[in-house]
Amino acid sequence: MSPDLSLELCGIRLEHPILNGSGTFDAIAAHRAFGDAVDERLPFSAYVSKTITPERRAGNPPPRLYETPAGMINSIGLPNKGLEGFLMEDLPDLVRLPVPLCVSVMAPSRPGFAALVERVGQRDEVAAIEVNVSCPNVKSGLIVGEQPGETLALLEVIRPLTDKPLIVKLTPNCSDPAAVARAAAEGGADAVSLINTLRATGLDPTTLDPWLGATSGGLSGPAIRSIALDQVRRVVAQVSIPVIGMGGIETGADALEFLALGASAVAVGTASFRDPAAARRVRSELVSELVSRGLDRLPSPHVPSTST
Amino acid sequence: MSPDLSLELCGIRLEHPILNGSGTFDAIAAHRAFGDAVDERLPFSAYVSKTITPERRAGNPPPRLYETPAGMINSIGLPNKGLEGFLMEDLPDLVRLPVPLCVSVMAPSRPGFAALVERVGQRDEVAAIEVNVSCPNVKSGLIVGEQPGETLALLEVIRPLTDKPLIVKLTPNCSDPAAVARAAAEGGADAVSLINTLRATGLDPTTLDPWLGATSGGLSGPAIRSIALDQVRRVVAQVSIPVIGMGGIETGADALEFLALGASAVAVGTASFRDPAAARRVRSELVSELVSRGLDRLPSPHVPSTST
Amino acid sequence: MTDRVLAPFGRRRCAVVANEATGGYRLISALDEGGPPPRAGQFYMLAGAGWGGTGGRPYLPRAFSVAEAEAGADGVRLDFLCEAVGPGTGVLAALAVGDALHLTGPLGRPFSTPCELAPGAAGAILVGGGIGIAPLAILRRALAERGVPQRVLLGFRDRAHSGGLDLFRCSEVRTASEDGHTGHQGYVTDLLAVLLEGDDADSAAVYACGPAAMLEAVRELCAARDVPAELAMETPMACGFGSCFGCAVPLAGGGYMRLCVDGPVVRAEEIETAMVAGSGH
Amino acid sequence: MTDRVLAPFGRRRCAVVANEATGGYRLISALDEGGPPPRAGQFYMLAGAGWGGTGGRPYLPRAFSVAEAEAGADGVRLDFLCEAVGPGTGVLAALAVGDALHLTGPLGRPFSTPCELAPGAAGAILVGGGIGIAPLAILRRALAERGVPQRVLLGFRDRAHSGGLDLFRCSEVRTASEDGHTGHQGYVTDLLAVLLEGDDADSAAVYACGPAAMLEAVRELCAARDVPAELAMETPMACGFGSCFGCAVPLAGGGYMRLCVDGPVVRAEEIETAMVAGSGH
Ligand SMILES: Cc1cc2nc3c(=O)[nH]c(=O)nc-3n(C[C@H](O)[C@H](O)[C@H](O)COP(=O)(O)OP(=O)(O)OC[C@H]3O[C@@H](n4cnc5c(N)ncnc54)[C@H](O)[C@@H]3O)c2cc1C
Ligand SMILES: Cc1cc2nc3c(=O)[nH]c(=O)nc-3n(C[C@H](O)[C@H](O)[C@H](O)COP(=O)(O)OP(=O)(O)OC[C@H]3O[C@@H](n4cnc5c(N)ncnc54)[C@H](O)[C@@H]3O)c2cc1C
Ligand SMILES: Cc1cc2nc3c(=O)[nH]c(=O)nc-3n(C[C@H](O)[C@H](O)[C@H](O)COP(=O)(O)O)c2cc1C
Ligand SMILES: Cc1cc2nc3c(=O)[nH]c(=O)nc-3n(C[C@H](O)[C@H](O)[C@H](O)COP(=O)(O)O)c2cc1C
Ligand code: FES
Ligand code: FES
Repeated sequence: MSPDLSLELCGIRLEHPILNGSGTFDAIAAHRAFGDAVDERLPFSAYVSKTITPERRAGNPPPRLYETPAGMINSIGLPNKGLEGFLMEDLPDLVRLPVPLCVSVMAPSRPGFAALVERVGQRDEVAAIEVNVSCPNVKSGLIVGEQPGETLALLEVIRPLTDKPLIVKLTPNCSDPAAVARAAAEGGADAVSLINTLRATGLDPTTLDPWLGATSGGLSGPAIRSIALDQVRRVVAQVSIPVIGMGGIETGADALEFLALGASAVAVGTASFRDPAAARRVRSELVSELVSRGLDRLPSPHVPSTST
Repeated sequence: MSPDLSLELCGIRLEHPILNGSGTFDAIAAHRAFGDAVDERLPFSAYVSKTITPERRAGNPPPRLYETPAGMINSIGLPNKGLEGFLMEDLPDLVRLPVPLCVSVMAPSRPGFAALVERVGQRDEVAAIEVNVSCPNVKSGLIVGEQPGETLALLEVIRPLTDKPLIVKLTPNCSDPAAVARAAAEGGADAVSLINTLRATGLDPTTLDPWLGATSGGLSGPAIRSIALDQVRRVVAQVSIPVIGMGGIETGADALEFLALGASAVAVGTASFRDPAAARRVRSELVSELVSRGLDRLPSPHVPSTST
Repeated sequence: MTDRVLAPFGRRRCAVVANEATGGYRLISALDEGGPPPRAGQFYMLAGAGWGGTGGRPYLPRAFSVAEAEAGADGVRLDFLCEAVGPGTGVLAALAVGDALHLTGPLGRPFSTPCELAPGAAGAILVGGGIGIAPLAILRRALAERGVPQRVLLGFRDRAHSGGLDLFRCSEVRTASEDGHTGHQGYVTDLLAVLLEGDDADSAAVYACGPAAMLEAVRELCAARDVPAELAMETPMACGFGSCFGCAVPLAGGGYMRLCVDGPVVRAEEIETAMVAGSGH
Repeated sequence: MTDRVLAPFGRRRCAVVANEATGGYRLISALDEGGPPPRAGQFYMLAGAGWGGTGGRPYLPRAFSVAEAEAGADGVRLDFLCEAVGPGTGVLAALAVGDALHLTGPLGRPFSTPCELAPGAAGAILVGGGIGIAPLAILRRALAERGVPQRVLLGFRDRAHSGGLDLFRCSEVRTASEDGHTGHQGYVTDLLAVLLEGDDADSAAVYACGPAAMLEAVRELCAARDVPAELAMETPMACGFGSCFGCAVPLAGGGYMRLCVDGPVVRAEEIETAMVAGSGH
């Protein structure tokens, strides 16, 4: 008998624990390349949109990609149609996906975040909102997700604006992600997700100038998996809300490692670039891993005794 | 004609810019394995000792190593003979090395650091002291190197205790290494070195428990090189003292990338495990890189206009 | 506009059926049992088995224009022309017959027909440079099958950077080379300039693929003479299906297109420049 | 104590001259043109060309006991017995004749002679388990050349986890196997226990290499009967030359030794336990 992969995450029923990492699978563009098969066989149990911002953004100048040992750096720069463009053009298109929809949002100010959360939260098509806090607060200059205080202050503004689950996407570029996770939980976040990419740069091998148009970017892929595992481990130990783990997941065994450390769900990011259907393979490998261990369901997510 | 690789670092004349990363080459043990060839053909222009602490330490329980994609995690735990043991047993042995000696020190308190710096600084055999600030301050609980304030306070205590160059070894596990570097420079450090390892963990593939005896450890090797390059870039832009860059250097081209970003010197760490003489190869590849670019000397280290 | 052929969702494993040197390049053929025949101008994301190698790269797959495709009983034989310039192309160039080739595709927007480009365009001028001749081979055949008259102009830097001419065997090809080892000594765009000064300018559409500087020269020549042109461009790609936003090419009107889904074949007037940072060798 | 042979400083490139299946293992031979003949019990750090592979591993070299060594005119032929259990051993097991094998060594502390271990010890009992029989092959020959009388006891889990017996061809070998496919059905330590109950206990030294649990059983048997014993141990190693401090083995008196420079051959009484975390398969 096949193990039961289903779970409930922030009140949302999911068929299995594998999501996509925000910004690593564009279901609309993928539909142009692969047609209806993308929707029919979407390998994710929930679909997380690329991060949207209040205003339309073109993104960073090219080049935007740099391959590294066992990973890649991206400096994409959040190109998106802006809140209105997303609601009018993309959201209606995403509704055809057979899974719950989570919209990722980011703004350079608290009022900007507030507008995003409020407007997105009003839409019935949206099951959850992921709050990407890797952006500097234009007023304080501080990067929200690097500071527990900034994160809590942001949550205090946006939490009252919606009943939808709020998932805070943590940044790994700080000394204590667990402290930020605690602040998020204290501020009423329903879950945290981690890790986002690590700040990195690469040089043009010929000129020795920084290769990326934006000078530096974020590292993802297997190179960062062991860092992600450690941050997930630390965060799980300190919050009682669910944790969505990601960073370099390539195989079912990798996914199981995050789940075994207490993550409730996982996300496949960069691996989808190597194979658009990678998450489907990850899922079937996860099933095999469970079967070979004689398990008929997922490890139960760790709930620490010292919850906030 | 062969390019001139020599440089002056904190007043110390070095034949070339390639040092060893602290804790990655034990000249005494290597002598047991390779005999006098180690001293005669030491591939480093200065020798950095493994970090010593005030008291003798046995180190962490095994296992202490975990291999990752393009890198490894170590949880060695600073085994060392303690200050007295080092001065009496190891230092006399290290004097036979044909290069300047830099002693790496770490303590869990400012008085502990003070004792190390003062005692080590009194020894003529010692050319410089590397101050490893990745340790928590037992009083404040804060990790010194993660906090500019802690770093400055430490420098204020130890700077007056020696005339020897003080090199502060930064930790990458914080949101703003450049701020810590600025604090070090402000406190009178003569140079900074970076990056140390990134917090990471790995699981036993069979039991899914953390593999390392100490649960987590530090990631090194090519996987972290792009992170190291970015931190070096940011630090170089903000301090006018020399920067020693390291993290995943495997080839002469890698070394040149750090130098091109403004590092004054580089260190080879984990690569020495793959080949004890790796740094020699790095050096000759660096020469070839310079020759093929028509350069007769190293790129001049970047000195930012906005110096502290 | 000629419709793109959709790719099956997910990458698939094919077997390498041939890998031969042609000049300085390799002609790698794989038997694709799971995908449809591609259109000229489309590409595939290719990878060997697994990933990693000396230096930990390649990690990502690499984009390759399909150079020729032939549907048979067992599947579609796909030909790729490969210039080994780094770890990714190096792994592919070293594949042996029987080895696994993992591919996703066909991807991207194909070439249009001349009359799709301009009502008056009856003939085609194909301009290829270096490894960029690959997609022109399948385009030439596709156009020939439709009876479109065409001229093929191919340029190479030197002998080491040339090859694949056999793919064009049944057509008249004019060549140029910077070192003069074949044809006109100079740039392939010199040949194009001459052609466009003749009658062809009024009735032809230009199709070009090659180094960024060549494409930019083609774009300027065609713009100056109002000749419709399509360029098959290159830029580093991580995914090939519109998901990473890494393949940005500046649009004439501002902003960027994603070359993998909005290209790789673009109308010359769509883009701001063909000199996209990061796309050179 | 028998002195270690020093290694040349730096790793060197050798050519694989043979790679043959032997039972469930591979016997890999390389011609070392740059190093001295090793002593029994010493090991080498081995790696294929470059690093990385599917999954980005192996990155580090892997430790291998030398199973046999023969100095010839062209260099020293080194034999390694390899059990492919993961990415590192997998790469090595797949090497073809002519491929590069990068090695550093000989490293570590070799076996002592029986009389170095105890003045009264005149004979040797060699106890090997699984892939751990490797260093006993070269030890057997070295002892035989000195005329030391010896008994060889080798144990295997099952047919898939056995091989390399040919390395012992000119000596009397008693075997045990857990599945009974060869010799005594049970543990090799059963054979040792019987021997130690006889006369041998007074005049023999025991040399053992194998899984941690087997070594621990040997240690206890020998301790109970006051038989001097040397164990060739294993633990994950990054460097092999004392620089990473990764190969910690708990000492009887507290603290740790570095197995790569203080071992891999240790006196049974030196260590706290042979059951070192991380050293199992
Ligand atoms: C749509 C498309 C079709 C292509 N068709 C072919 C083809 O038919 N045959 C062929 O040999 N190559 C083709 N390429 C180029 C090929 O993908 C690159 O040469 C390859 O990605 C380089 O990878 P590498 O690891 O070998 O070298 P790298 O070390 O990754 O790159 C070497 C240099 O090439 C440049 N570069 C890197 N990636 C790309 C890229 N994707 N496109 C262009 N330049 C790049 C950079 O300047 C880099 O410094 C195509 C690229 C695209 C986008
Ligand atoms: C001194 C010494 C001599 C050795 N001699 C031989 C030999 O002659 N033939 C042979 O086949 N193997 C030998 N080994 C073991 C060999 O080094 C390991 O099997 C190898 O490192 C495993 O690497 P891998 O990538 O194949 O598997 P991995 O995936 O790295 O490891 C598989 C499992 O093996 C264990 N392991 C990992 N590294 C080691 C290690 N260094 N030693 C022991 N267990 C480990 C762990 O439990 C791990 O989970 C020796 C080890 C040492 C220290
Ligand atoms: C090209 C690219 C674009 C990304 N865009 C976003 C984004 O828009 N919002 C976000 O929260 N994370 C973004 N991420 C981060 C991923 O969602 C994920 O956190 C990270 O890549 C680590 O997972 P991975 O190693 O599996 O890719 C992006 C990552 C990549 C590689
Ligand atoms: C096994 C090991 C032990 C280390 N010990 C120390 C140490 O004692 N003190 C220190 O400052 N850094 C120590 N480091 C960090 C290295 O000096 C270096 O900063 C880091 O490994 C990054 O460089 P690399 O990727 O080239 O190894 C150690 C690293 C490793 C891998
Ligand atoms: S290559 Fe990923 S969006 Fe185009
Ligand atoms: S393996 Fe590195 S110290 Fe022993």
